[in-house]
Amino acid sequence: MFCEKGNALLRATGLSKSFNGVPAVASVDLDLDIGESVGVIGPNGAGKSTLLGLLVGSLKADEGRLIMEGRDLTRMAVHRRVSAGIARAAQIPQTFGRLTVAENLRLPAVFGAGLHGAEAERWVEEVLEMCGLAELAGTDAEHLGLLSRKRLELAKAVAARPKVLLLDEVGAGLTEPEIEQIMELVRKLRDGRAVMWVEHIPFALRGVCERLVVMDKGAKILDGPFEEVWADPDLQAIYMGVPDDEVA
Amino acid sequence: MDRHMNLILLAGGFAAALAGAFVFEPGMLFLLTEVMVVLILAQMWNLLAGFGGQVSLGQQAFFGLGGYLLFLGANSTQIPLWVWLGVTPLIVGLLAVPLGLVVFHLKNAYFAVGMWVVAEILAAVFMRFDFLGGSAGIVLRPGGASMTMNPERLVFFIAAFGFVAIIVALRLFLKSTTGLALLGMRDSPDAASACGVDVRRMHLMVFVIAAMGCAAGGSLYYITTLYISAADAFQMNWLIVMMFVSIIGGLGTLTGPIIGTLLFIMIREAMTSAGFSGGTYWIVMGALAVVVLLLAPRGLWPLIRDFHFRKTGRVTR
Amino acid sequence: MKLLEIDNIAASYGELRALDGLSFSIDDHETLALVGANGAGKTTLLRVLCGLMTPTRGEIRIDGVALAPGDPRAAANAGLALVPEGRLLFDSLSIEENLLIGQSARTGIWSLDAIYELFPILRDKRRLSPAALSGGQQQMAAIGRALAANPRVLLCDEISLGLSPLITGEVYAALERVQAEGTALVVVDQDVTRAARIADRVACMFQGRVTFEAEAATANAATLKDAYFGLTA
Amino acid sequence: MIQTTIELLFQGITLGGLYGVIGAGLALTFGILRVVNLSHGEMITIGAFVAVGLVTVMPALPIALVLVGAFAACALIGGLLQAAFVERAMAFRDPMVPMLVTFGIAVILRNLLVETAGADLRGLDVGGIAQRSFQIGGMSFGALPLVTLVLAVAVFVGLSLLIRRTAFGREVRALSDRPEIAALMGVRVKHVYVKVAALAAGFAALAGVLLAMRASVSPYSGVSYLLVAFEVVVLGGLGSTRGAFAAGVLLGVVQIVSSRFDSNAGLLYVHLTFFAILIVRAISGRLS
Repeated sequence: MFCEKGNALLRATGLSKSFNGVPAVASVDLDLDIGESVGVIGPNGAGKSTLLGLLVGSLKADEGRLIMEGRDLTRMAVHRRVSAGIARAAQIPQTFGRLTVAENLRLPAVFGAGLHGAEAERWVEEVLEMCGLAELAGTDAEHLGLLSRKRLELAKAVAARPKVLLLDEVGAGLTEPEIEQIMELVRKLRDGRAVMWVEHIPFALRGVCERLVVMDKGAKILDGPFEEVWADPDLQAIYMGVPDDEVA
Repeated sequence: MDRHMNLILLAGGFAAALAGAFVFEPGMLFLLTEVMVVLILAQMWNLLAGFGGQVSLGQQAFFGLGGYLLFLGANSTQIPLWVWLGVTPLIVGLLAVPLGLVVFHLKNAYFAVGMWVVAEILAAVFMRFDFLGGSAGIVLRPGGASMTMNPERLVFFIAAFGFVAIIVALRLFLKSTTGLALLGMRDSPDAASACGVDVRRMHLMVFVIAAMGCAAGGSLYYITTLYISAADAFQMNWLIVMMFVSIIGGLGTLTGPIIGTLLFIMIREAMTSAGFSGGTYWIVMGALAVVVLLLAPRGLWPLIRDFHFRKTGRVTR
Repeated sequence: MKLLEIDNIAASYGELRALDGLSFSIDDHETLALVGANGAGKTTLLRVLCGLMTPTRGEIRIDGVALAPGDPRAAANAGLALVPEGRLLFDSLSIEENLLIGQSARTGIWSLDAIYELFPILRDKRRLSPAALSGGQQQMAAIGRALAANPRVLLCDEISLGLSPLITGEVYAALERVQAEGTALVVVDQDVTRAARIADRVACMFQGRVTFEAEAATANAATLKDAYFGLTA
Repeated sequence: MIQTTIELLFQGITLGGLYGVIGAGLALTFGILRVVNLSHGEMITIGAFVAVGLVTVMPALPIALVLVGAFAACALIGGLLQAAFVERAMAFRDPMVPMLVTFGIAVILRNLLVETAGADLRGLDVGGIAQRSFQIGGMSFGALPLVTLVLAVAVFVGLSLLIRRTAFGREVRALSDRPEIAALMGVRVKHVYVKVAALAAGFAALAGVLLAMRASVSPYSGVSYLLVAFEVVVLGGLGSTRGAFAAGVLLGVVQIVSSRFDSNAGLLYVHLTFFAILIVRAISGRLS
């Protein structure tokens, strides 16, 4: 895969964030391009959630810059980044319990994607269809089961028409067959946008992401084609520790 | 269907308000006007806390301000009382903008009690300065002359029709895309901003609307009493009423505060006619609020609705 | 008889399933290395064991006696003590007070003096706030605080997280001395190989279940890796 | 001129000590229980009324025993309310629920007081001490304010010793740091909460008795005192007893000085001072 280094869709340079003097993300560079799907893994405390927070805007970076299509997003608030084209699906579905599924999607369609009237209605229909929620359109979100709420959370992010779709452990808490369904859905969502999927179950990323980023202790350690990174001995070292024979 | 419902509500409200204004005795009109004012206040506190998620313990500030601005404006200018009645909420709304920008720096409980301090400051200011009435208060003398008419019929009509209009406006608003954003924020402000909603601006908007509504309530109430004093206008009881009826009826619903208000008035009238003191009445209301908070924190109306849902399988909103 | 039995435990955070019918047991004097990727449910299991979380089903038994679920005091009195991830010492208490507050549950060999003997540095710093200590010293204080309750099973969560290799070595050396006193251990560590070296058995968790269990001496690295990343399922 | 200033400062500091005491009680419940206890003001007035009642029934009762009686009565009420209602409200994830419950309790208590003791202003007559005063360098200092100050300092020192030197204080600090881990260590969380609530109510009662000696109180006075306590907590910073004392003194001095120049302003300048500091902090971003 060839990607022109000069004009990535989203470019983070030197992103850093500390909490009480303890660095959580230390000088991370990351490029994302349309059509790419990137998996991010890393052990506890690697800084994955913090990195996501910095991209979404719920956290303010201490240092570094975030540029999207030539616009500087570094100081932009969450809601404005959504309009600029960055949306996230959260780990614990943040759906609006007392709104119907369709109303849940109208919000990002109107306020995120900036659509109006019939155009917004059509787009909501389309997203409902795409995410397999069409039959639940009129149900209040609080009456949905977990898998449907996970789908709705994804659908809400998609309904904002993001160019960069960030997925935060959307497979967490699901059974394996359910995760397969989510994988199927994410595969459909890759077209025309960049997808970045943070997950602690690497098998879910396999078969969806062609690129893999490994983080540890706040830094980006590995970044490259999925299978290459997956076979890298460093990956095993980060997760499993250094085997006895190599210490000796 | 919905549009028809709103038209029916408006027409029915107009007719009922008009009929009521002609039919009832002045004493009854006074009570009914108070009911309407409480309904408006409760709906405003509900808008702020139930939909906007901002619990304020200082809404009596806007109520008192509404009353005082009306008296001061009408007494000292030649602008007709009824015009000034319409202008007062607008002025209070304008004042609420900078105030909101300051108090929004306070979060949750700090915001709640910070607003209370604002109300106390206003009470002390109006009590302190004689040109604002001082501790003696102000008598309503539009244009410097005594009231020539008995205002209660017109005030009742305005309050009753105004309340219906507010309900219809809120129904329309909640159907709009901005209203949808507010309903979303009711469940999760974070998720709303993740959908692109400017939560801070929405908060400010709701804060200003609630301030205007409370001011209108204050204006209407004090026209019927013809006299205003700081000790009465800025007193805590106004807040307690709007808060208790919202909590007891059901926060975050349009029907809840109406049910709460009806309970409030019925219990009060029943207890008064049975000879109980005002203090006993407040003890009962306080106990009711505590029990509802602990056992059904969403309030009575959602409880009734869920029960109805379970029985019939139909959702009433 | 087994010292600690965990029988078909399930637990969830709201709707998120964290433990999904998990069973295993530990003998007296035994050390178990509990491994698994992020989110596999290790921390949740430890929280359930020491009563910070109530399981939705299943039973925990100590010496065959069922433990009241979701009751931290009962767990402490029955002999379960936790060294939590991130140490979580009380910053408003001095080091010595941190140790003293751990003492309420049971009596036994781990007196204040015994703990100071295990970690002499803590005696020097006993008047200081935990904030004034290095990460390694804080970890020692956290272990000391848990030992003060004289547990039968010491539960250690992410024991080497954020520590240098040298300090990690010291911490593990101390754990070996705890082993020698007859206390059973459950050790959760990012560094699987490090934890396995101290353990009698290794159990690997994936998606809220134990998917692989073996004697530590015979555990095959490749099989373990597959279990760890969920590739055996 | 200087003498007047010193006299004013002295009065301000003695009143401020009391403000500090009621603030410390509120800070205690907020810091440990994480509940903004809006019935704190009622504990102040109930304390005062218990004292009035005691003195009426037993006029010869020494002031120390009056204080003990008021403390005990309010500690009992505060502990019971915590165990019966607030504890339940704390189970809700929304922190507004316990706050609103304590507000409801405040309304109930206030009106119970009105029903049992009447709505009138009451003063506490403790005999000669209120009039006694002594002269230093041409300046006059009241004995009562001095007793007040000594008592306020004693409360602060006692509280500080209790929190820093005792096993109970150790549990309280642990609970305030990390409630979950404290529970793991065998701390009986709910017991400690009840004791803390009782202690805070007791302090409020002490302050109430002393406030009733200075000026009259009515069942409705609790609201103003609650706001003062809240201002002390916000200005002094959470969990800082020294901060509470300093903020109390600041507001006390403002109150005394302002009433000297503007006798019918009530608490206006106290509230304005608070609000002004708040705005400055908000703008400089120190509150978030």
